[in-house]
Amino acid sequence: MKKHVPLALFVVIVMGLPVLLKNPYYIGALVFVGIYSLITISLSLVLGYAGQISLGHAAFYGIGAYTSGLLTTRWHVSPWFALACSMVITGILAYAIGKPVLKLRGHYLAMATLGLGEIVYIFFNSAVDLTAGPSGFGQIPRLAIGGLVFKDDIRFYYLVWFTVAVLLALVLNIINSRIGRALRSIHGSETAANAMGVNTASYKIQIFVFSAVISAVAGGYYAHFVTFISPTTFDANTSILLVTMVIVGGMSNVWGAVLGAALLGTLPEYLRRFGDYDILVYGAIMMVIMMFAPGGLVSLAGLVKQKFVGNLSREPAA
Amino acid sequence: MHSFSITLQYIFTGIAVGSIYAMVALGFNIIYNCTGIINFAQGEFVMLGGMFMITLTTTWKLPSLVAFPIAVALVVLVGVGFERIAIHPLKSPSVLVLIMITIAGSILIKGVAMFAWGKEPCYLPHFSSETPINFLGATILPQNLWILGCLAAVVIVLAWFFNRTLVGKAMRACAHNRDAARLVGINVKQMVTLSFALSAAIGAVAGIVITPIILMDYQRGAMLALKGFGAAILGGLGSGPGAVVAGLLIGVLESLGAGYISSHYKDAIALVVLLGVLFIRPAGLLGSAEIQRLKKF
Amino acid sequence: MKRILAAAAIMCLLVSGIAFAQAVAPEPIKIGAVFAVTGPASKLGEPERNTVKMIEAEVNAAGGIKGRPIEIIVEDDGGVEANTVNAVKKLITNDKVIAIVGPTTSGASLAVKPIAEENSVPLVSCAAAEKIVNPVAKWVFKTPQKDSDAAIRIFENMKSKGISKIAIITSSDGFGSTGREQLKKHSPALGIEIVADETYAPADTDMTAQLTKIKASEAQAVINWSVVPGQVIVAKNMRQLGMTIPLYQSHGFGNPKNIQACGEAGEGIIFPAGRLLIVDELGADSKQKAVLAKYKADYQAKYPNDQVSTFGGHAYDALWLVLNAIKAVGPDKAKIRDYIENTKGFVGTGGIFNFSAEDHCGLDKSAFEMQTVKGGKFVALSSVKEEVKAKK
Amino acid sequence: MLNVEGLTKEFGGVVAVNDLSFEVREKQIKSIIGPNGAGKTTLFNLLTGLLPPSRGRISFLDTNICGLRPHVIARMGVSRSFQNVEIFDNMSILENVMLGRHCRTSCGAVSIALRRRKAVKEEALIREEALRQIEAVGLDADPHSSPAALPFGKRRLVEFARALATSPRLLLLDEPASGLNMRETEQVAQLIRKIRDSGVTVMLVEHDMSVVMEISDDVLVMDYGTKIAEGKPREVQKNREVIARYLGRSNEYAKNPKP
Repeated sequence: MKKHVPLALFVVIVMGLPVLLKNPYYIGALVFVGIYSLITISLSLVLGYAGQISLGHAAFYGIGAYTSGLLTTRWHVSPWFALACSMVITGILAYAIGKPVLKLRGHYLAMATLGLGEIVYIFFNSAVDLTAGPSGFGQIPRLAIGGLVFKDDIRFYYLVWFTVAVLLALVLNIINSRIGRALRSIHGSETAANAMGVNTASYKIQIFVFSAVISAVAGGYYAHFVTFISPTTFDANTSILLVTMVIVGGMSNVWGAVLGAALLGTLPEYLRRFGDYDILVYGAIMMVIMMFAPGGLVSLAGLVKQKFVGNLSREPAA
Repeated sequence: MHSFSITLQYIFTGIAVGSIYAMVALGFNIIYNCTGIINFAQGEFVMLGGMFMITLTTTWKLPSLVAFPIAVALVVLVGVGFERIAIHPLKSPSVLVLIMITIAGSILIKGVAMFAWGKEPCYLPHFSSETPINFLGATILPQNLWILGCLAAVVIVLAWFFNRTLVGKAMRACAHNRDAARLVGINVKQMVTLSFALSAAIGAVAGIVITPIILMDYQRGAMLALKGFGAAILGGLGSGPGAVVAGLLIGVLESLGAGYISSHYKDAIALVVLLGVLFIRPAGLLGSAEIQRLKKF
Repeated sequence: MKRILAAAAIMCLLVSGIAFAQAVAPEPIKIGAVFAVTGPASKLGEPERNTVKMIEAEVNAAGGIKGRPIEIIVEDDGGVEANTVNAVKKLITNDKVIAIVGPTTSGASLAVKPIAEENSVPLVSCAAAEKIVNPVAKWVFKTPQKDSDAAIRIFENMKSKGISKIAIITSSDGFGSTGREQLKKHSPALGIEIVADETYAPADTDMTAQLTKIKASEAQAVINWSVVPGQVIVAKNMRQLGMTIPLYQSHGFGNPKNIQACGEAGEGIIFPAGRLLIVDELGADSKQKAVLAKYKADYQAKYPNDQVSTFGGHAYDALWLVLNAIKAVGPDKAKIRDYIENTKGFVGTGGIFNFSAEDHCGLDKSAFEMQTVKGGKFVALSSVKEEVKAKK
Repeated sequence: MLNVEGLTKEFGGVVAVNDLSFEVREKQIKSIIGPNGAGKTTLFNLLTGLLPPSRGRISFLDTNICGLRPHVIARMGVSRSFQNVEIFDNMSILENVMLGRHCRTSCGAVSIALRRRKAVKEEALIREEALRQIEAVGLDADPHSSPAALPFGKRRLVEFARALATSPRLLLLDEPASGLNMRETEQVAQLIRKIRDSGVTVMLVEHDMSVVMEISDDVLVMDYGTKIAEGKPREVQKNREVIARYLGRSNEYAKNPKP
């Protein structure tokens, strides 16, 4: 039962935050954190667990957003059905892309995924007749369940964070299972994992497709929340930002992914008061975290826990 | 215009652009060989080279010949300082953490440059005349020849350094096997610092020669780094000749793609070729799978 | 325990002191501004931010509006649309601003259009895309001239020279692509045929490949549409290729630094722009002369290291539209909106604005003056023609 | 149970394993010996499917396993240890061993994610079996700690436990005694016997002749990828060619036992 404590605590915090922060602006900012969290949680499985770097996840985020946005605005498909379509389409594309690309390793994999992300970005920009090009398109309808339209920030907040909580529950179950161990074994040593009977190629592609599909959900949420999308939201900078969130949070732990998304997702808000200097403060914060907590923010949390609670925890070291 | 001259013009353009990518890729390779990381601040070194040169020649009114080495030295200082402050003190960092630190470093350098030189693109006069040189109906600027010349000079100096000097050989030893290098008495950490100095210098040279053509602003580095990274990967990480060949190849592909297929998709065309090559040769054109160290993240 | 009590007492005093101090001073009128002060569009966002800060100081030095000072809260969105959305929400719900100036870029403006609508806050964008005000949204206005008018002015000038076949080359970002759209949309009506349609990425360093293609086509002129360094590189590359056909640029070319960067290659470039750049040439009969001269002089005095540009001018117009409304009807969102919508004959840096329920841009093609580069300076094209005539 | 016929592996022009044929019978300990570069580790990589053979046939339990992918071969009951000990430092000791059960368990992502009873039960069984194997190899370390800090000998035991957790029919051990001190070597030798006695067939590559001679039922001597001799330890020891080619240089090996 002890396993469920962090998740329960998380749900309580998520439920309670809007009560504490009555201001819709904070809620709105937290919606974006939730959207990022969806991607970073699934990306941490690819990056932190299976050890496969992807610098192209903004592409899946974008494909999700564009599919959902285009289906609803152009062909007037219902938003939920459009969201489902975007998951299927992204999944198929991710499979087609992942099959050859995941044979590459290390920096080569990084470049290949970065390149694929760029190709998708160029497509968003250049296929003007379909995507409306660089200037983007708006008037994307909002999500609704029956009469409940997710039009204000608070409703969307609960929708997004409910999804995050469900994803977390599923992912936490998976990482402490034979599949979670199989993923980590790929990171540890692909050869040994293979020899121990883990079908590494298959797991790599499965987890890649899974995280792409979740990114598509995040993209769909973004499209239906902001109601306007343009290619710049899904460029290489976003891909790098997502990976940075995972690593700054702590890539060997899904909670780190949420922490990283929360920190880097809200940092621009705190840094506004610095005016132009925000870029310097942002860089400095990132550098200091990576220099002094190479394991990410969760490793700091771990240190604090050790100091105050002692080493009681029997949670497996991830 | 004759169709032959048109093709020739595309190739000239491709070589002119590609030689820039090649120089950035060379900078990537030197640090990669020594540390196994991709230094994402490499593009910022290029940007700084151009920016320092602009300040030295336009504000301080120094003659180009004097300003050139000073600008390079200043960038080397930045490179070494960055390594000493952010990378040297770390005990046994993972590759991914180091990459993140270089990304943070690039953001910081970009920010400082924004304050130092403002947000508008800055301009540097061409080294020699701006009159284009005509060759069989295609034209090329004298500055493009300067770039090619600098690329050749950098390649020759690097070849000499790594094959003929003791320090160069020590750096190659680090690239091959760090532990063994340490055992024979090579100060590996010093070599890492040196690799940052060297690639900062190459970046600076690249930045100085290309600024007259491309203009320089504080955000220029990112795109150059991206293309250079592509070239380094296509050539095979760590391979000097690979970087040069791949840089030129990407440049020519972009140019031919823009000319004969579609300028909207020219970058995509080059990337598709890059991916195609990687699917057939997972370690790049001139990289060998056996030598490629499978760095873990 | 005593210490804690003492500390608490001091805190209470301090807080009440601050509260008291605030109660005494008249509460400022809060206006929000969202600009891309960092990021890819920062060279646009910078003069915009500088301009609104300058006006804030000026208005407050003159005693504010009806005794109340104004406070302009500038937010930087870094050109990231999610940040713009957050920033606008912050301004509306946290700072409770009564109007918003900006954002800088078209994408960001379109992203926050629904937010201004839902929260009923007047928003005056400084971005170019026509989609911002077409379809008309009740609460959203914009100050830069219309892309379509720029395209039409260019085409009219071409027609007068007997040019009918042209090539266009645009950057693949928001500014370039909306321009490309308008050029393609309006060319048939004016009898102009686009024989080559090329693009380049905003960070590209060389466009000779695209221009070689154009050179081989039948184009009699080239139009480049971008705000990135590409607009300089295109001019230089054309010179390198020995292309002698005229080069037209968009209104994004209106920055004196471009002339310096282009060098000789810049001579003879023709482009439509507001009259800010040629203010010294304007005759006394020009209604805009006073406004433009004052803005230019003030800006140059306050920011000696920066050169005045049309982008800052857009923010100048946007903010003054709002301030004039507040002066007339007081700090009430709905009344400000109505006032702006009914503004007629407002003389701004971009032109003379006449808003209506159907037109939330307020400028027509007369806001543009065709200009050219001559002797390293921007000059009105009409004056060049007159000179030529005089010589004859 | 294992039948190798005409097995050949070429790297470019270099022949690492050359037309090798041999047989391993059920429940025996078969040692492969030979100088460095004789192709022993390559042979193991071929047998476990990590490398595809150039020519030849490997049949395991009367099934041709040539060209099968390593995880399939593992599932058929071939497990191994590595010369340099490849355990996963990003997992605890227990998880390392639990991973060994991977190929013997089957719950899919859906039932695991939803914590179906089947999955929870299976996970408990995995844990039980893993703990049993840790005890069986005699590893006295906190199973929840990271293996990264363990001394080399214990790391090897973790690897043994992980290999055993796959319930192998055939276990390939690549230099199980290298890098161990005398006491540890003795322990390992005993462990290998115990494994054999529990019904697992063992193949090992080893340089330590005392271990080989002590525990092997059968010895195969390789050099330059070819078989030189095969037979009982005593027979092989007497084989003239072996003495000339291999044991004659044993002094050299004594000085420099590690590759």
